[in-house]
Amino acid sequence: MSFWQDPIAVIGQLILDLLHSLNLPEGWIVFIYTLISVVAVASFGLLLVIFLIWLERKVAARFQDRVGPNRAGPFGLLQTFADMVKLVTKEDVVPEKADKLIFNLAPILSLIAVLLIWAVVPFAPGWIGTDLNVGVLYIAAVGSFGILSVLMAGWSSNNKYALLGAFRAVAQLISYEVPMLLTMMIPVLLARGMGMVQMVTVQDTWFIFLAPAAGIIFLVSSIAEIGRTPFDLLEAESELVAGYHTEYTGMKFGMFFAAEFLHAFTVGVLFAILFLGGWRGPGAEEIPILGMFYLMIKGFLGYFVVMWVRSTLPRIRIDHMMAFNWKFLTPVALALLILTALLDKIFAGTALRLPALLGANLVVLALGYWISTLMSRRQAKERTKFKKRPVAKPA
Amino acid sequence: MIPLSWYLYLAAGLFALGLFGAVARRNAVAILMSVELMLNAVNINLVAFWRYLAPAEIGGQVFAIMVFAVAAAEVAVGLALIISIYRGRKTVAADEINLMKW
Amino acid sequence: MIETFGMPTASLVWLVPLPPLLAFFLILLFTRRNNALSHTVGVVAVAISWLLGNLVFLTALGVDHFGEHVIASTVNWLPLGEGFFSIGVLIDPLSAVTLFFVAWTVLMIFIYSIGYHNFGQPKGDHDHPGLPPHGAKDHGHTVPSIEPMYARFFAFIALFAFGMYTLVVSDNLLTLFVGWEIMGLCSYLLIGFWYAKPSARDAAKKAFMTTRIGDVFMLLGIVALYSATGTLNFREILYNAAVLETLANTPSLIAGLSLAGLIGILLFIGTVGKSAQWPLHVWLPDAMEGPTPVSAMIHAATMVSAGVYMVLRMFPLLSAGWHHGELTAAMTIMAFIGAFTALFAATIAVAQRDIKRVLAYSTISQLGYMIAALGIGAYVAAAFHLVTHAFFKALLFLGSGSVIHGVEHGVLHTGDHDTDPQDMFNMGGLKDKMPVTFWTFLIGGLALSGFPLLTSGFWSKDEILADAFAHGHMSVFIVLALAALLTAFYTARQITLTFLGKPRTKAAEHASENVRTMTVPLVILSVFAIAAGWVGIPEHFPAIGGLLPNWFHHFVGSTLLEHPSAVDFNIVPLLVSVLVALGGLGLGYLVYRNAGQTDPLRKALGPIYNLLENKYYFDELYERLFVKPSQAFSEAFSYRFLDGQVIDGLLHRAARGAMALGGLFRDKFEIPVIDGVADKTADITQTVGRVLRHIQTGQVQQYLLLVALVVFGGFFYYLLNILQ
Amino acid sequence: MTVEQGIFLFIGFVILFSAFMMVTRSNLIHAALYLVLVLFGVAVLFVLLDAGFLAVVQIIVYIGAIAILMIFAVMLTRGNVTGEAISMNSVFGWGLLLCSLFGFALIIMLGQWPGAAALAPALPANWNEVSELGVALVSPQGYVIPFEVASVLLLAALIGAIVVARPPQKDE
Repeated sequence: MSFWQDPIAVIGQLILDLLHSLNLPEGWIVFIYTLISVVAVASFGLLLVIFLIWLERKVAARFQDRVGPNRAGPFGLLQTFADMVKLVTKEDVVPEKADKLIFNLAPILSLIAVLLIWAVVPFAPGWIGTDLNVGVLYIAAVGSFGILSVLMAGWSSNNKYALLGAFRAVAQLISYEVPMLLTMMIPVLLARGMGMVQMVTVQDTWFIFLAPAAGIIFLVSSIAEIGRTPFDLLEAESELVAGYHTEYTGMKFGMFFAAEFLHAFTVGVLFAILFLGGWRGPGAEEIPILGMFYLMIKGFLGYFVVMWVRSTLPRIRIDHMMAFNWKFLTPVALALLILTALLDKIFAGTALRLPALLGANLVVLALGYWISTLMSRRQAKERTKFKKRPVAKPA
Repeated sequence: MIPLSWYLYLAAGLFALGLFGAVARRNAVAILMSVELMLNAVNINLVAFWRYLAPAEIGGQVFAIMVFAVAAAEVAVGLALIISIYRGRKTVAADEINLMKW
Repeated sequence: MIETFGMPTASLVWLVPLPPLLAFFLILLFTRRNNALSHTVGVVAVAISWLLGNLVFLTALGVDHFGEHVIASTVNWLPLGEGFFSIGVLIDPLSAVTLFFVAWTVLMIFIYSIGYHNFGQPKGDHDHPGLPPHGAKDHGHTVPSIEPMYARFFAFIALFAFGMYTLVVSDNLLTLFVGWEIMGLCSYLLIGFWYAKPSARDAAKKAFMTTRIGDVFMLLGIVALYSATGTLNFREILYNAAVLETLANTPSLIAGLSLAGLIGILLFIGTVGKSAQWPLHVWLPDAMEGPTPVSAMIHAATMVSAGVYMVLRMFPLLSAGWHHGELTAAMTIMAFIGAFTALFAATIAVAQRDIKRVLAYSTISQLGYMIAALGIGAYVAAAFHLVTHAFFKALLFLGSGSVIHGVEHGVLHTGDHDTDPQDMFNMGGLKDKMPVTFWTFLIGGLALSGFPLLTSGFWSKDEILADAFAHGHMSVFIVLALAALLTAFYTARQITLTFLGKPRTKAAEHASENVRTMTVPLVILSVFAIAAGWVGIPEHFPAIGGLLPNWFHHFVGSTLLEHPSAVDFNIVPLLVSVLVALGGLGLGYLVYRNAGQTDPLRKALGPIYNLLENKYYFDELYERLFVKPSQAFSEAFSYRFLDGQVIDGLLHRAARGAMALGGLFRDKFEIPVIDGVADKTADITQTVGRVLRHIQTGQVQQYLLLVALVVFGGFFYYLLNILQ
Repeated sequence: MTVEQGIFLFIGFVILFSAFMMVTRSNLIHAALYLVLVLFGVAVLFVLLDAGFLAVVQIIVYIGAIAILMIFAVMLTRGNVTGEAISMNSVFGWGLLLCSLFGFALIIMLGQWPGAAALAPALPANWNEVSELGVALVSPQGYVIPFEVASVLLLAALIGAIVVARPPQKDE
């Protein structure tokens, strides 16, 4: 195993040797080693953000027929560093009546919530912060810190726009967590376990082929979870100024900002792990760094879809958004979960598993779509039943 | 290694604090929170007893999960009641909600 | 373990009955407002059952010596004192072929029902739930209108299918009985589907009550069997020579029968009710009040087949003690009732005008055939006829429904509502109007009358006759041959009157062919009506015997412990069956070739024709014999004497006595003692309450504090004990 | 002192301190956030007790749902958000006395119990908590009936909460 094939393992061994040479008790070695790997993963995530922001600006610019950042550095690569410097040097404003402690804690918690997810991301064979046996559930759990941070930020700002934004955000996040969790359970079912490493190693066929509908629903509800267009109601400028982080300036705003970008990419990576086979690809088992490369490619694929949707669709109305979640995504996800459980059990180990699951997914999606159009048509019909309301006429 | 008693002492303290909150706080939401403290103390005990006395039987964890379910139900209904009361009486102070007396 | 696609087949068998049940609940609870969705749910459900059933059947075909290696699975159901009552599924050769034909006919009937109930047509102007649709005005024409309770029909018939599947796959008499009774309920619901028609209501009640008589005896039989053997599982009783031997040799206390004979007869009475054998046949012709798919369901695929299926299942028990010499008591009774019913119903069928009633009596007659065949021990032949009959009779019923539907179309078109669209004498010449219906009906009719060589009915009927002849049951042979002659005759009569010649009414002139959903099932069933016979051609048959192996005999015969041997070929029964089939058909055609609005037989037969037309006055006889006396008895004895005199008198006396006693108690005991105590108690309570109410502050936390204090008090006491 | 003991002592301190702050703060939002801290600490304890699944569920259910709901309720019943003049009721002195007695009594009793010094035995080999728990929850030999009853209870609570919290409908 040379350094160029698996640098992480080599470095890890080095650190372990170093710790052993210090004659520490075994418990402390494990503790420190885990701490170092967690810090490493977190730093990787934070560094990634810098690149992500640049990438997003470039891609968004292309969608809008512009060039994007192109002055600082080659291809504008250094633009983000310049922005960082600006953010750090800006005045740090804290509103007079704000709840100072919570106000300062919120952005940190927001960033932590995203970084925590990276602890269980399997980058390549053997490259993982910690392989929890409840990995998928863990992702859902740390998501609740994100919600908490939004609520803290909105409330502590002592600003009605921020508070309203936080309310909206929390309602949206909690609602969309339901279909997201349900569809995350489908790969869990298929993999027969919640561990992230196991999730990747069992994907001889990518789960997107076994559960395409679940993949789509997961991606859609994840977009809502990160609050991007068309679900960016939590920071609808025309209605709420800037939502829950209206009062934040400087690096605190930067933290929210970074958390959002990193979260968007995290969604892509999670999508890649749950549905696109994670780091798997030709030769990845032997040369872990290739696996890392594959994972990043797949993650960017998901991230690109998120950006694409963002650049294409307009914002939707809040009641539509809620109705879409509760009346379409959630029932369909539930049906999918039940159906997948049944079919996967029935056809386990047979050649029919793939076609049966694929077919069931498509059927459920089609049925769900059909029923929802029927419902909306009926609603439209009922709406036209009402008498016309009096309209103010010019005198 | 941590002896069992540490967990039990911690849970006892947490329970006493929760009980105090439930008895003494005025705000109804705060009372509910205190009840959650007590439930958590119980959960610590359940899981600790499972781990130390009967790790082969999963019963302790199952009981903890039942407690989760009960807590969720309790908070949902409790908060609904509090909001309903607030709507009617514009207060959530437990000692002002005293119509049910002689 | 037998497997299909890597799954244990037994789990597939468990799943077979479930989709229709689900469909029933889905339709009733959710989709009943939406007709298209409802029938989609229903048809998809039975299609799944059909698929599963056929998968199971095909799997069974692939197993060597399937009779010994059956598909079976049991689960514990009712905990009894020691052990469990287990229920389960069992697919042996007999149930496999039954599953096969049930799956096909049921699916066809479902598809057919879509067209029959006028799906896609407008709503009728005066249609009312509980009445058949009257037609709707559409661009000035009257067109058929959709059934008002369309969705409900599919729900009921799906439940019906569930009952039948349950019955077929069960491995014990109890679940079989459950399926049996579900079908009883469904036939009640479906015969009375148009409940606003008094005749339909009466028919439903009649069917329910009549079959109930049989069911009570059957339940007695089941109980007797359980108490005798301690199990109801087929394989534990019927494939266990020791148990059968014991049952056959244990005398029962009734009429000198052995226990096996008694139980067999009791169970057979159930079949008499369900399969409409004489003397409990009266309900089946009246059941024609229901929609035609129901008739097909009841008469071909499911309910009456269920009766025969049950006796086929119980055949080892019925024949316990039979060593190919003397027939057992149960078998004798079956042979007698079956043969008699076969002839008796065939004679009635000759004089019926209603196209469906002819088929109804024909069904009774054919079931008599099967029962008689079983009675003389021709097990395989009976099963074979059950299968072929299911196909061609389903075909005939659906065909007759198609005819009626076509003529109704004519009735709507001409507006002449006095024409009865079911009366064959109002038809004629429909051959050109409804070609598909004609050809398929013709195939079904030929199969029913046993047209030689080609049709399935010939092979199965011939096998029964050959069996009767070979084993020397000459009386049965002659009666059945006569019945076959009559069968061919009335079939020819029916086809001639309906399809050949010239239209006798305006309505018949304007009849038209039906939609695809109705004709396609007919075509598919007619394929089976012909081809189903080819799997059972005797090996010693001249010329074509042995071209195809006699698969059916080997397959179904292996169900029994002792495989029945094929009978040797004999030319006499063959000649007889060819002769009666062709003769009956020819005669029928000749007589009815030029018939007008009246039956030419009426003149020829005179009073006998009246007798036949009125079904030997059986309904009237039952009315006199059972209904009227029981009414009179209830009126005179139960109501006037028992209720009015004895019970009321006793009650009045008792009441007066109680009043007197009550007065005494009130004055001497209640007022001074009880009231006094009660008042004192109330006073004390009030005083205590006045004191104690001070602790009810209305503040929930103070209560909590008190509770905690009490708990802590107990706790503290305990603590003191520890510390000491 | 091992790592585990260190973590335990730290977390135990956090839990008790936060619980104390929670029951004494008059600012309800702060109280709720301290509650979150307590709940998180308990989750960490679960991890120490090798009950990782419970820890994650604790975070999802308590922090993700219950605590958020509490904060919502506090904000919806506004007026008392930024602190009440009096956060304790009139009998809080009695409560304090009783609860401290209660706590001390518990601690004394635990001190008397010899079993409390037990150390954790090793977990069975090939221990898979999640699948053990899953099987126990749905097997008829395990806890399937309590599990189903709990699901019905949750459904009833859900419907009940909606019915209770709905604003009264006009003219229906």
